[in-house]
Amino acid sequence: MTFMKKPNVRHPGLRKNELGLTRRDYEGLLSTLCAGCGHDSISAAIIEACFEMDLPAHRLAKLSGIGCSSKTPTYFLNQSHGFNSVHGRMPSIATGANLANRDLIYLGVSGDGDTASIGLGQFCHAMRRRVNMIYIVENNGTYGLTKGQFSATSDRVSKSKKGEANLFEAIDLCTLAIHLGAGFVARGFSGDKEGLVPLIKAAFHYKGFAFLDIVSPCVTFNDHAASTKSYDYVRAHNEAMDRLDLVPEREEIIAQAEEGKTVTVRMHDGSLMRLHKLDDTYDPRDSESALTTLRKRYSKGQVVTGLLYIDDEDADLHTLLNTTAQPLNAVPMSDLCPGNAQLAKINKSLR
Amino acid sequence: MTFMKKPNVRHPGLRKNELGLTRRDYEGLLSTLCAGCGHDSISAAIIEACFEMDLPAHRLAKLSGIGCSSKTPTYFLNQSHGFNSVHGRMPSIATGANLANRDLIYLGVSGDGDTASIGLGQFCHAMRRRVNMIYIVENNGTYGLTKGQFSATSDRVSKSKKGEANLFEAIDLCTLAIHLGAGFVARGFSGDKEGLVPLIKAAFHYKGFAFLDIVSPCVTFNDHAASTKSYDYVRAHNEAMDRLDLVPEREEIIAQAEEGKTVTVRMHDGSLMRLHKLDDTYDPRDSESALTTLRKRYSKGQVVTGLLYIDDEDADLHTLLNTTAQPLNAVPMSDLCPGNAQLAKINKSLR
Amino acid sequence: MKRLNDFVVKFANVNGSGSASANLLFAKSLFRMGLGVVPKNIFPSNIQGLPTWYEVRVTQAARRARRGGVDVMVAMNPQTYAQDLAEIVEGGYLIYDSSLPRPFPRDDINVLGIPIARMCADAYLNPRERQLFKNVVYVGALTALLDMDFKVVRQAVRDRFKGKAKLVDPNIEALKMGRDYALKNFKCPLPVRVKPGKAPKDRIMITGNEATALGCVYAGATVAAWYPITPSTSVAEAFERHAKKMRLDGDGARRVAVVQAEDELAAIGMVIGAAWNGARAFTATSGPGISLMGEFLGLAYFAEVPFVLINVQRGGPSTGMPTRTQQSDITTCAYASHGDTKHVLLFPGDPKECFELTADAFDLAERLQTPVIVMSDLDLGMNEWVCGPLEWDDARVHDRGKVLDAEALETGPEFQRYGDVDGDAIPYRTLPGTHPSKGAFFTRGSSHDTYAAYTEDGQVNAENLDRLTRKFATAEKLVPKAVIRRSSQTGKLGVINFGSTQAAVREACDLLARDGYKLNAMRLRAFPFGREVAKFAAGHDRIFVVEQNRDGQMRALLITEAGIPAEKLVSVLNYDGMPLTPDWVRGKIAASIESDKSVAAAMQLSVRAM
Amino acid sequence: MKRLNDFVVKFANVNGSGSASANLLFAKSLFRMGLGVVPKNIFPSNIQGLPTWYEVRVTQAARRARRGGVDVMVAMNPQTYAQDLAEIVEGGYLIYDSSLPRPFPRDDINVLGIPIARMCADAYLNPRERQLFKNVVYVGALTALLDMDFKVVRQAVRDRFKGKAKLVDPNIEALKMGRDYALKNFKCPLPVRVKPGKAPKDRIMITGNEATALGCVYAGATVAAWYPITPSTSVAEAFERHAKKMRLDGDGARRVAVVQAEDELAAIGMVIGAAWNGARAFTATSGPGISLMGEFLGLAYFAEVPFVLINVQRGGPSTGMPTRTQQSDITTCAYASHGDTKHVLLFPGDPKECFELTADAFDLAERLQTPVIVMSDLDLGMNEWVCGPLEWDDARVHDRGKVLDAEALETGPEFQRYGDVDGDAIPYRTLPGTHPSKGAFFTRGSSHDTYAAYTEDGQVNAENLDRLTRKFATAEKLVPKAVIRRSSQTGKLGVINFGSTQAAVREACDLLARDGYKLNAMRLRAFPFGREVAKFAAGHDRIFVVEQNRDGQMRALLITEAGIPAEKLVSVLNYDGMPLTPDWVRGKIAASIESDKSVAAAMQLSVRAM
Ligand SMILES: Cc1ncc(C[n+]2csc(CCOP(=O)(O)OP(=O)(O)O)c2C)c(N)n1
Ligand SMILES: Cc1ncc(C[n+]2csc(CCOP(=O)(O)OP(=O)(O)O)c2C)c(N)n1
Ligand code: SF4
Ligand code: SF4
Ligand SMILES: [Mg+2]
Ligand SMILES: [Mg+2]
Repeated sequence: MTFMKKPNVRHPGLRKNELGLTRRDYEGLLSTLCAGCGHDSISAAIIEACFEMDLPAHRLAKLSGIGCSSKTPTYFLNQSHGFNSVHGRMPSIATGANLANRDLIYLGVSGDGDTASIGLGQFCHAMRRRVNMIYIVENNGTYGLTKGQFSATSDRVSKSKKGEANLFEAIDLCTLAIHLGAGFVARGFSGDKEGLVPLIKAAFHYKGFAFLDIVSPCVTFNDHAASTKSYDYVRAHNEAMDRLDLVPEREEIIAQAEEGKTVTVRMHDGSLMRLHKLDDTYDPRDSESALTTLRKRYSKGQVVTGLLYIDDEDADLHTLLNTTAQPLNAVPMSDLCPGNAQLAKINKSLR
Repeated sequence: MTFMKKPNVRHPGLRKNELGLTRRDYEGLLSTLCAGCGHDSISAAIIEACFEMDLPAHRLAKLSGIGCSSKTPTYFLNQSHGFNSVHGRMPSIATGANLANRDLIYLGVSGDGDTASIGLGQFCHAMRRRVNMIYIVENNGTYGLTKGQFSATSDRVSKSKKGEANLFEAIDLCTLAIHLGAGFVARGFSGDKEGLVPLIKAAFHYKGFAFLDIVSPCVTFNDHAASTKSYDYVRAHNEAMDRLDLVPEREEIIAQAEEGKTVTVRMHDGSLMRLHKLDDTYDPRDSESALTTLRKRYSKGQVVTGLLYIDDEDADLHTLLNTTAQPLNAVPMSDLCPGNAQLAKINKSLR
Repeated sequence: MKRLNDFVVKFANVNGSGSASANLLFAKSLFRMGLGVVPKNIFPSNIQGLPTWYEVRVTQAARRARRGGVDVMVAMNPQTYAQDLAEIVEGGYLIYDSSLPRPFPRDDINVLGIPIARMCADAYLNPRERQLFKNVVYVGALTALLDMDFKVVRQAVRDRFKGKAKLVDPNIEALKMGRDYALKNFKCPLPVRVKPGKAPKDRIMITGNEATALGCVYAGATVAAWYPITPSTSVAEAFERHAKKMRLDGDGARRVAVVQAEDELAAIGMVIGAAWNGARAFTATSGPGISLMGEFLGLAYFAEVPFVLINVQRGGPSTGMPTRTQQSDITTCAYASHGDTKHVLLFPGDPKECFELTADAFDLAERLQTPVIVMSDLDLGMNEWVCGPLEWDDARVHDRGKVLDAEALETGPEFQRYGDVDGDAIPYRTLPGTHPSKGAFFTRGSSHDTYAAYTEDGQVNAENLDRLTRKFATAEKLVPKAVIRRSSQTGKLGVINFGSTQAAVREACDLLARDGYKLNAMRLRAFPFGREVAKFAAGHDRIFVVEQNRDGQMRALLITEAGIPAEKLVSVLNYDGMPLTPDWVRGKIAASIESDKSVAAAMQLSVRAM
Repeated sequence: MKRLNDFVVKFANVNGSGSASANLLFAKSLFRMGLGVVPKNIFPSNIQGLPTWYEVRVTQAARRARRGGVDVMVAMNPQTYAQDLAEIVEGGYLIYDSSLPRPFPRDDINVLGIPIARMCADAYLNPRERQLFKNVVYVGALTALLDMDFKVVRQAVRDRFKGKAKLVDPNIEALKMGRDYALKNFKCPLPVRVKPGKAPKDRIMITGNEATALGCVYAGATVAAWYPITPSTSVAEAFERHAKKMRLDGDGARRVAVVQAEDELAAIGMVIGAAWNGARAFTATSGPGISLMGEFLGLAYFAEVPFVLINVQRGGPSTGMPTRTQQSDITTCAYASHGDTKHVLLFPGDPKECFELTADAFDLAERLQTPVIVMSDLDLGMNEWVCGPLEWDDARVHDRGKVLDAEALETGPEFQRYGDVDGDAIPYRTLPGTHPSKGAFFTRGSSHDTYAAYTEDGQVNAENLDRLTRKFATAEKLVPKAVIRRSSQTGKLGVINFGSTQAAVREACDLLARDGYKLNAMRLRAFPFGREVAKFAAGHDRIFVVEQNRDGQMRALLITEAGIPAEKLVSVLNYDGMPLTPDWVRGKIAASIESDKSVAAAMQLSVRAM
């Protein structure tokens, strides 16, 4: 992606969405990632999803840590504010941003190094706090930006490009997310855009912590034969658990769902999500079943993708804190500063 | 425990262990914790266990973070070196200490604030690395030393002493430990010394990361009626999963185990652990079953205690790193410094 | 020994035994009698069972420093009995619990035994009450011994237990029990005693942390994220308490969000996220927390995110002395983070200033788009201080700094996040969500150009760094000025101090003046230093810099950042963790003046409290 | 333009395209021809597709600084073509890929077009080979144009691909393809060319990080814990590589443990744990990592745990310029952590010193029982430098410091962990597991007495802090001395520098001497400063302090810690992230000398590279 300048001409035939915007309007700067990097496909999927959802991009904030993955917010949604913070600490930035303005959409993008190593604590605690955000890990099992060290999501059987063995078991972020209280947990694969876009859209419709673990091969350091995060490996071992359909609030559901195979979940914004299960032994509304499935499939070497778990509890961090409906950053000072009369009372209580 | 000086007279009748030491020889300084604090009972159990195991105390290193719980290493095993480090970072200190000398026993003591909040990342990664150590969390669901704030292991239904509600779900450290690769996971209760001592002993016999989550009421800030970490609550809801018997290497097993009820595990030091299950729906050698049991029982409000999970893989961090058998801190410099001849070769390769 | 309205009472207790409340009642009653009181709580870093002391200096209204020396010792802790006894001045008084016999190795003091434990054992059945009321009994005795106005004390009890009416009478009973015993057994009042004073009626008694928290409320802070740590915990807790009460919307929902984070890294991260998103946000921490916040402080400096950090300093280094006071984070805070960074620091001198400077800190932070660190300390933060009433000018407009709204973006010139449009080196910022197609930018800690775009052009980055230097020069003009107190226009001797040492230094200067040494005093209130600082130095030959740290950290800053010649600045250093006494300060300065006046010798003066 | 053995070649490439290996081959071949070479890799903070440059100064053997200006530009990157073209000196050479037409807006340079892409497209089928061999082709052309010894180049290829014999011939073929094209189409050699030099045969070419890693190996470090971060990553990676090879026991097991930690807090924690337990341990990091290590550094200072921290500095503040060089962590490292802390810093000036000072650092750390920070930087750490061979004295005894073994505990006096037995303020320590009943103690970051027992006695704690100050004075005597190079015994002008700027400053002094300005030069190698530092300053009126940071951090340290009057010290500051050139240093110093000599003006001199 790196060499060519994007032509500035707009195809007049480019489809427009309800906001009158084209896909191009959802793009960002030209990517500086390696040609073929999985992360670029995820950016493309985010662009696609936002375009299709008629999202007003300036109502979204893009947040990230440090890494190749964390650079990607520069490459989509040019009209959104972005915050490329420090390594592993995006969750706290996102939490604070969300506290200040509950009305925006928060999209966090991180890497497996950023999240599973240095950021593990913050990641867990942001989930536990039910911060209303979408949290994407672009998971390549390696430290791309620092040139290919193993990350904590590298599978034990995976080998480095130079053939070194990985000594430790992988941390499964989806399992962790379900445990720590993420209400929406899915896994995608950057090589499967068709599966990815609906997952991203569903995450946008979810209120609470929506976690997306997206396997995203690093073509430069972790796409070789002995890697379990290579395009080939994931394609060969990908087990899709379901396919999603999102039915916006305004549309009626016409077809009746096939019993046992389709799960319909009403999202907090009123839209409906229909989940066509490809495996009927598990129920994404049951954390126990999701966890068991994850573990069983993993032990067979499978990479399970799809919506793995959804919890329809409506309480996000603001609900728990009982904050006012108005964004805190918009409450006028007159409602915040109690004034001198109140202070006089306080003084009195201190005498 | 605080006011009285311990009398210096030794009861001549005090039982001696095989090293010729009495229980008293395993004690530490006088505790400065609150009278009745659960942590003091854990110290007592550690003393008891070490005495009974004939442990040469100077071959053990006591490590901790910061908190009332982290102070306790001062109150046991006066002949052991101790390291009261900084808040939440004991796991890394322990990892490093272990790397330097694989021949000592490492006993880490932490609190729920120390481990589940600031230390969560290090805790998880130490387990993942299979550091050969015993890691005890003295879990009181509160920040004792900073005067009673909620910790991340406070149950959502628990209330503070002043009656404030806890907003967030508890992090279950045992579940996390099983997921992250701790090979020995148990829960104890400081009010149940009888159950606790065998658990501690078993942890000492285990090679790898042995995790003990010990519920340990804070009498000053979290022992009230609305707390789920009070003595009363835990006594009422304690569900013991098993009782342990440790049979030292040298002794023969005579009695045959009752089928299905007793599990015998050979520890890496050759001793045998016999586990009498009180619940036959779960198998502590099966992580899946342990996790399911933990979740099910917790949702019923039960506090499950006992040995919950044991994995008999023999590989600790040193095995994985293929370090030499000799403690690294004892390798003579002559074996470490390659000398000038070798340097000449290196110089040559740089020309 | 006769001492009217001028003495020190010290209570020696065991912590967790309920003494704090009784001791505060004692101090509060004297305060209400119109006297100056200087209470200091000297407590251990544990929860129960260790020695703790509460010291109250009774004095004229204007004095606010600890005095040192004890005139009346209430020795309730057998563990520290010997040490406590030794502290009493010649001719002073020992009040002790005579329920058990005690030795009295000193014959130069007056001993008043009260069988407190026995009295309580007789009066109460419940062991907890037996313990708790012991404290009230000795206060009761003191009311008689010191000739306190019992009506005032009684009222103080009523106020203390407002809402818990059941507790009022038993407490007053216990007071009376002690009082009656004293009246019956001792010649009351003692020569050491009080009479009502004439202090201004509007004074208040408040801790610095409480005042700081109120400063945050009045500044309109809506997001606070913090992690518990002594001695800063009560800033966040008081903020939450006040904000929860005073910030309710019509539906009972809160116009504030307070989050207890999982650690200090997360706390400051949340605050930066919130501040970036346009909320006024702060965190409060101490010692170790400051060290952990370094990386994020550098990000906020470089990405220019405004927020307030309250640092209630404690004894360092490392975990150090968590329950003792120091001013030893100055270097660390001024330069926190790797690379070339500098931070704005404010140094309040008493709780009233904690309130004011904290409120100012938010304005400064948003005006300058940078973190502002309020440097309090344990003595200031956790002890009760008597000071003038907190005041808020309702006409005051909060300075929200240079934030462009949708209209400004629509009509204004092209938006450059890091451009120096106004010549003050302060750029304009926009908040997320403001405008559909204008004003979006990328905040980052990596090198960037004026459009906030990533650049690896070293020149462009250096220009941005230069602008940050110029912005710091702008800060110099905006921060609160140092307060200068001249004793003499011609004097060549000066003293510089800052923060909580103010009370002791001021009184020491008065003492020194009495001895014939007239020193002009400058109290710093901010870093960067305003011009008045170098100017003050230029006008003096020799200046004592009083600080509570080992390394003379502020002195170093004055030398390098205000350009004051090192040989002028003589360190007067204390780092034993106790609040300074005027007498100690006076002693050190007088000794230095009197001793060899060679600059070389003076520069080595690095001493600490007795 | 004629230039024999004295010119600069610069390669403009795209990263990830395989140019690094070819460019290094070029530099290495010249080095083997007995010339001085100064290669600088100027690379972006990404993995593939962005502009990257490799600059090689060819010079006499003693010169080791970047020169600036480009005589021969090999412009392979269309993105930066215009900028690259502009950099060529008048009369210089442009070598470009003429496969596609290009404009040449300059007529004062010589243009040599080689259809490199076309040649490779013709010669190779595999697209990766087509790309890779382009780099080899231009090196081949240069061998002819610059009159390089082709035998040397060929041998360099063979050595490069030792063990991968299959790659040797294709590379030599590609070299020849370029060489033949040049011989056929241009007048070879150019007036800019080389002839074999007479540099000492024992020189080596090595990066500072490699040398640092070897220093750790030779010091006997057995535990390394680290977290990847540019530009320090290669220290840990090289250490692991060497140690894995040279530290095998009879069973093939390793006498070393290297752990990639989950972050910098864990890395330094592991190192402290290991060091406490008696292993020699180190970590390596950069910028953000340093900030994150603050709390632990304070613990190690106060608890007196010896270890080595390698800080390979990069462009700050915050994430800053991760692939550019700076010396801007000096203040942060000297005072890392809250409270009164001070750390020992070492400043190696070239890779050989990286090796030596790193090895010394372990001895110093264990002798002093404190962390020692080796302050390298990106230029020193990641670029190849030519220097003398690394040497190890086999008779050297590693100084393990004051550690008591079981026998000493048995027979010696009562063990006091923090007592000052020897008057040097360095206490004795014991290792866990040493003795069944003697020598156990509690390591802690909280205030402690000489027995390591917790104390809240402020006096006792202050005494311990005073001992630490005295220990720092002991450090002053043990650290490596500053290196002084006198040009004149009577001169009043001096220059102070440290670290990687050594090469440029030394050459600048020679240039200045030629201009008639004789400056005595002092290169600092450690903090705390030895006595020679203040002495040097005392002997000069005006001293230029050359540093690669914005705030003059070392100058501030010299003023406050060596007591040098501020007005003597004139800052010469560069912070654009590029290695200094002698010419720039000369220019700044000369300009300052020539301009108004008033001290006031000079003090403001704060400039940066063009
Ligand atoms: C505190 C800190 N430590 C280390 C680094 C260096 N660093 C930059 S990116 C990165 C790892 C990125 O890995 P990951 O998050 O998996 O992203 P990827 O590049 O693989 O997409 C590291 C260690 C840093 N920037 N900050
Ligand atoms: C970096 C840092 N932050 C905060 C503190 C303050 N602090 C001391 S103990 C503690 C919490 C202890 O809680 P826990 O680990 O549960 O121990 P407990 O006292 O309950 O046994 C905190 C926050 C600290 N010492 N260091
Ligand atoms: S190094 Fe890997 S993760 Fe980074 S941009 Fe290249 S392919 Fe993507
Ligand atoms: S405060 Fe709680 S945890 Fe701490 S010592 Fe007291 S009872 Fe134990
Ligand atoms: Mg990655
Ligand atoms: Mg706790």
